[in-house]
Amino acid sequence: MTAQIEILIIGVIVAVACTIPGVFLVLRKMAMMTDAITHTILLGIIGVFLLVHDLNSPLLIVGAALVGLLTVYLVELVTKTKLVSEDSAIGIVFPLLFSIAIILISRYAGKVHIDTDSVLLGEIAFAPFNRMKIFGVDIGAKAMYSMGVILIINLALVIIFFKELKLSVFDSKLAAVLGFSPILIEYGLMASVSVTVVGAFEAVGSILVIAFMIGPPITAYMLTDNLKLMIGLSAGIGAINAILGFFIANAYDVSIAGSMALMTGISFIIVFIFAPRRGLFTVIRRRKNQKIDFAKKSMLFHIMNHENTDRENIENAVDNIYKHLNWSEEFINRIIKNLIQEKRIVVLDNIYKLTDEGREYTIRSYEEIVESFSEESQKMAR
Amino acid sequence: MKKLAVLLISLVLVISFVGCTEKKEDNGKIKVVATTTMLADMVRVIGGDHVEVDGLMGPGIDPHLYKASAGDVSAMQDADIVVFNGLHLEGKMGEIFENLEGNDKSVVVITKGIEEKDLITDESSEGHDPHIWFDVLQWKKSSINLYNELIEFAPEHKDDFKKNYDNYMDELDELDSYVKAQVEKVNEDSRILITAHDAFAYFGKAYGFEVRGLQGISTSSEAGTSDVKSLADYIVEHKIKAIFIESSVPAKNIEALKEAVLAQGFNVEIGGELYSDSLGTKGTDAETYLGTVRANIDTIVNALK
Amino acid sequence: MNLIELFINDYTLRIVALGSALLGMVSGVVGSFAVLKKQGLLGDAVSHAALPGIAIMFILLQTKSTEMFMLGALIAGLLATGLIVAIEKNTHIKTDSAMALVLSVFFGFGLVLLTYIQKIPNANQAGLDKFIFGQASTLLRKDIYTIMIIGAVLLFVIVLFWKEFKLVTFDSDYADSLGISSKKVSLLISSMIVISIIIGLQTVGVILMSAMLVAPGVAARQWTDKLSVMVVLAGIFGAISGVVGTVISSSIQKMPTGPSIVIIISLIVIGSIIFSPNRGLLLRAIRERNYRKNINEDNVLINLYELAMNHKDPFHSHQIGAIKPIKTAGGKNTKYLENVLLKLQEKGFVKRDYFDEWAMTQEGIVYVEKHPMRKEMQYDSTN
Amino acid sequence: MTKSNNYVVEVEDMTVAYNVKPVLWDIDLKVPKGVLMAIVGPNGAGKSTMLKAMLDLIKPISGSVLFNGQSYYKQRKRIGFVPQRGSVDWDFPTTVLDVVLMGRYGHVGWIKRTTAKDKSYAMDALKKVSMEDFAKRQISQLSGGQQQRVFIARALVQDADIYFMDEPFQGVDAKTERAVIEILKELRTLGKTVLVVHHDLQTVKEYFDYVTLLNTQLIASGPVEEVFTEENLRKAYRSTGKILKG
Repeated sequence: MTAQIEILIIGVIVAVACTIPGVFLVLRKMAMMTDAITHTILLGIIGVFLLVHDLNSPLLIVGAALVGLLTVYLVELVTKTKLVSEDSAIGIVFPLLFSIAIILISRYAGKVHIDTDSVLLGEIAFAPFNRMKIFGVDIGAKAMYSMGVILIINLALVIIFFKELKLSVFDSKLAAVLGFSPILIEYGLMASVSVTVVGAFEAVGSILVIAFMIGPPITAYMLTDNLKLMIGLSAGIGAINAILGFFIANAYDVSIAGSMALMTGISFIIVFIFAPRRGLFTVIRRRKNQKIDFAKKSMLFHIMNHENTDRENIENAVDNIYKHLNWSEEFINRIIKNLIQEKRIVVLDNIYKLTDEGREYTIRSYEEIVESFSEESQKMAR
Repeated sequence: MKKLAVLLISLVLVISFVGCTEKKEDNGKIKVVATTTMLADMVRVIGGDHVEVDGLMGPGIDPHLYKASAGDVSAMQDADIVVFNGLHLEGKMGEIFENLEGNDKSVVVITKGIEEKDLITDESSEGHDPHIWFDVLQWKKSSINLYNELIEFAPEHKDDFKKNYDNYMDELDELDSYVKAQVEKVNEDSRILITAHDAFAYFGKAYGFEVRGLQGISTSSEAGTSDVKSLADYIVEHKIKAIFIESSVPAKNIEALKEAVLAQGFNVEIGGELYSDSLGTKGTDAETYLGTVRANIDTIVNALK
Repeated sequence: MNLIELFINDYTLRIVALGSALLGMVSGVVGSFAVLKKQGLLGDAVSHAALPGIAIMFILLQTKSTEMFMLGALIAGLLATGLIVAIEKNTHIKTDSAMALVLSVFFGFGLVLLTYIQKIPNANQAGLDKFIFGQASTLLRKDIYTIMIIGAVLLFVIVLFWKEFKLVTFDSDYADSLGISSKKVSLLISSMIVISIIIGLQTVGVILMSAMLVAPGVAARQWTDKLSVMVVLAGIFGAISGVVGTVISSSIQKMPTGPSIVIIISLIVIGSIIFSPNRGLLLRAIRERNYRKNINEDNVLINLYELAMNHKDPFHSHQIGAIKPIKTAGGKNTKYLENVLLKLQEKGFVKRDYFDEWAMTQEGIVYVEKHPMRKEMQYDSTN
Repeated sequence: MTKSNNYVVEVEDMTVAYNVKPVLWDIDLKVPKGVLMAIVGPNGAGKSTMLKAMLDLIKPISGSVLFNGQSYYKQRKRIGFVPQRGSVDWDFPTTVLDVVLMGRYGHVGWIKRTTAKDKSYAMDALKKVSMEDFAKRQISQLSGGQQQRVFIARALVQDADIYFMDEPFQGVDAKTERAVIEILKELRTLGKTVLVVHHDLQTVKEYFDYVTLLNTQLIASGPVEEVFTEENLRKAYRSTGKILKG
């Protein structure tokens, strides 16, 4: 296996492993927690280093993950007072922890070359050279295994606790009532985030982890509201970003992880513009079409409403109808021409009448509308 | 969804083709990857025509802040020999390189074999200062690591390597005496080197300079007001003529120091820019290790004498 | 006395303390709006997003120039902020996610550019990604002038548009209905936040700036309920932490200035959260204890009855938040109240319904109507 | 077409959609001067959306809104607005008086400060809602009903002719509800027009003289006794296509 292919595999594994907790972070509005953690793990690293005096100790990584959790705990603690909003809490906790780390380095490790980037590899380009050996037999890059394990754990957690996680995302109160401790789920999630961030930091480096964690989920969020689908889509998008990013990096001989992050941005923008339901294009095009479509439907509703009533010959009369819809004559003629062409209405004794097909269509459209807004209101309530 | 994927992929393919670079051919030379510019230079000198050197870090790149590009992967993969500094200069990267030994690659840790007593150690954390290259004799001693590896890897070129190596040794001796001679021009009391970050400790130890830096080695460390103040006091007290900026550290730190000194009614010059973590760029005198050390000592001596 | 001497003798202390104080003041004031608009994390986001701006400037100019780099950083920062707002406005994606995406993608792009620059021969790009990031201890006289001038402009704009800033931050829909465009005003506020962040990056560095944007505002919020006082207090807290942090840094060897300022402002925040009157945790705890002492099953029951009678229906149910058995403002402890209600439910006097609301039972009504306290307790429903 | 003079608000052919979903469908609404009108309909019927679209806070897909025959921008100073109480952060550091003063901002204009006169307007408005004792209070210390009164007072100082109120009775105590409705009735006697998004069907007849029934489409609009019929209500609150046939 060449290094290139291994990088691709690692990239895909990291991307998929990151998106799983990422989906829940996005839905729980805690995306910036990852940013905080990427900073504060320095404290874990320096703290453990001052105890073990060994820059190569695996304990440094344990320290990093623990401080990740500590960060979450402190942010929660501050937020829980209800005196400080969550974003402000993050904005207070992470500079504090990071500052303590800098003070420790400046005071006690001034002559050592220590920072997060140097302790965690942070460079996917070299990940394939970090070999995993069992009894002297080379079985592939270490990152494939470490991130593979994290991926499997994340996957397992999501599958096992899917119901609980879903509830905690959409209705933490209900989750509590039903006996799922939101705190336990919270910390379970955050432990997974913390371990994934540190693990992925090893592989792709610095704050690009954030792109891997948050990018694909919000891109998927533009495409679907279904949680399961969202997880699946994010994983797919993450993998595509990693692969395409890798090729771009190769083509231009630039940073691989950087290109993957850039690709994350590009794929988001493409979806942002072209997404089938929520994309910018669709929205703009729909706005245009909607006006005519809505006009047609309102015309049909109007005709149907007054069909076979005693006011029919006033409301639905060919000469009169524009008065009752308050549209310009020109516009109304266009709509009526359209509707007649589509065989939805006919003129009978100078009165517009629905065809059978037209009537069926009208009822169906109305039901659709009613259904769609009740869906919408349910979503809002959520 | 499918449309999107097709669109994305075609977009990237187009981009990739536009930017495609040609692959280097195999020309039978020994492929060596070196991390820093100093090491690349050493390999070039000793290996001569038999090696093809790929320096991961270009000129002017701070090893602490180096970011790999996609091309570095193939360089690493194709490499026969990997040369790096060690003592955690390359961070985690070094650790990985060390483990490459035996995977059809040879690995040279240039600082290997330097005795503990010659290393500069941080008392509180027991870590070592990796900026070994400013002590010319240590550098000379270290080169043996590369030389041994080269002759082991390609015994057929042993004679050429030996010639190059011996030449290099002579040049380094000459350089050492040049530095020492230059240092003599500076008053013994004035042999004080003040820079932005602590990269010159080995230089100081070897050539009798008192070395002071504003900030620790780690890029994460930060200076305090008292550090600026005490360093300023020190400059005034010892009537130091000049302080130096470094190629890879923002000049602001030294400017602040100068201002602090000026406020005490003493004027300290900014003596020029020193090369700290990398050699100079192509086309300058400091393109090679020899040139860089010369340039540094000239700058220092000119400013301080 | 000693301190004054210290200031007179120590130029660095003077400059750094002055610079940090000024910057603390400006970012405290501007940051108050960031806190209220929940844009507190913009500091860190902009500092990362600035990288491609710097890199592009370098590619264009091929030389290191602090001023041009700051311009590049500013443009990239504004662009990033604009994108964050655009994503938030046009999709259902929340600010935090938009921020995380934009900051990491921008940074990734910056990294791509950096590795591209590494390939340019003869380009001395060393330390490019740290180049514009200053340290508090190395503040220069000219930095102070920069902070003063830009700070004065920012403060002037805030005073000028005070009314609009307040209204838009509080109630943007209403502002629009009055013809005060919340879009324009928000854009102005965000731009000012970004400008102060960029100035801060160059003079004191990322972390200190991130903290200075949020912490003074948060601390000040605890002490006052007036926006004007909050903004002024935030400025004062920012300035105090700047001075105190610098003094500490200058009296202890190897004590980095920026981080020690961060620690001071964090202590101020913690102190404010615990000790401030009205909102503070300490007073809240004391009040809660008093509340528990005064609250009992009877007055909860009577209150629930009175509430229900407001609807002319003794069985009318209420949310727990509506139940206020004693009149002390703010002294509310829902959990405790819930326990009392649960006890009442065991006795069969009240009932929790499907919607999690509480209502009287027949027994409860009988109990209350016979209760001697009821006649005396006139419940004031406005409270 | 009808002459504008008779109506203070005229909505024509207004359609509003979020994404694919139409929220309001081809609304035609005319509001005569001096009425107290309730806008009722089931949840998600688009009541608040209609209010916001009329005030140009949401862009409709089609349709126009005229106030006294003129565009919203020309008539803005004559229009008062009470947003939903839940739409703002009540922990915002400001006092009751400050919030009420905000109602004067439209009159004061950009940059300029509010004057003592504005303040006395604000105090008068607070008196009207019996909140004068709370002028210096922080807004987070208010109960739901008190918050609502503050919002009403803020709209009162706008000194408008047409008032739009979004759910002013949502979650308030009975006393506030009575106080608010007294104020609304007083506004009506002063010849002002008030449109209120309302959700309590039981009180419509008691509080309002005009009513608009809404369920995505306009079901009916007019004097309460004419429009507030069981048949119309059934139309509005039943959500199947059958209602088309009445």
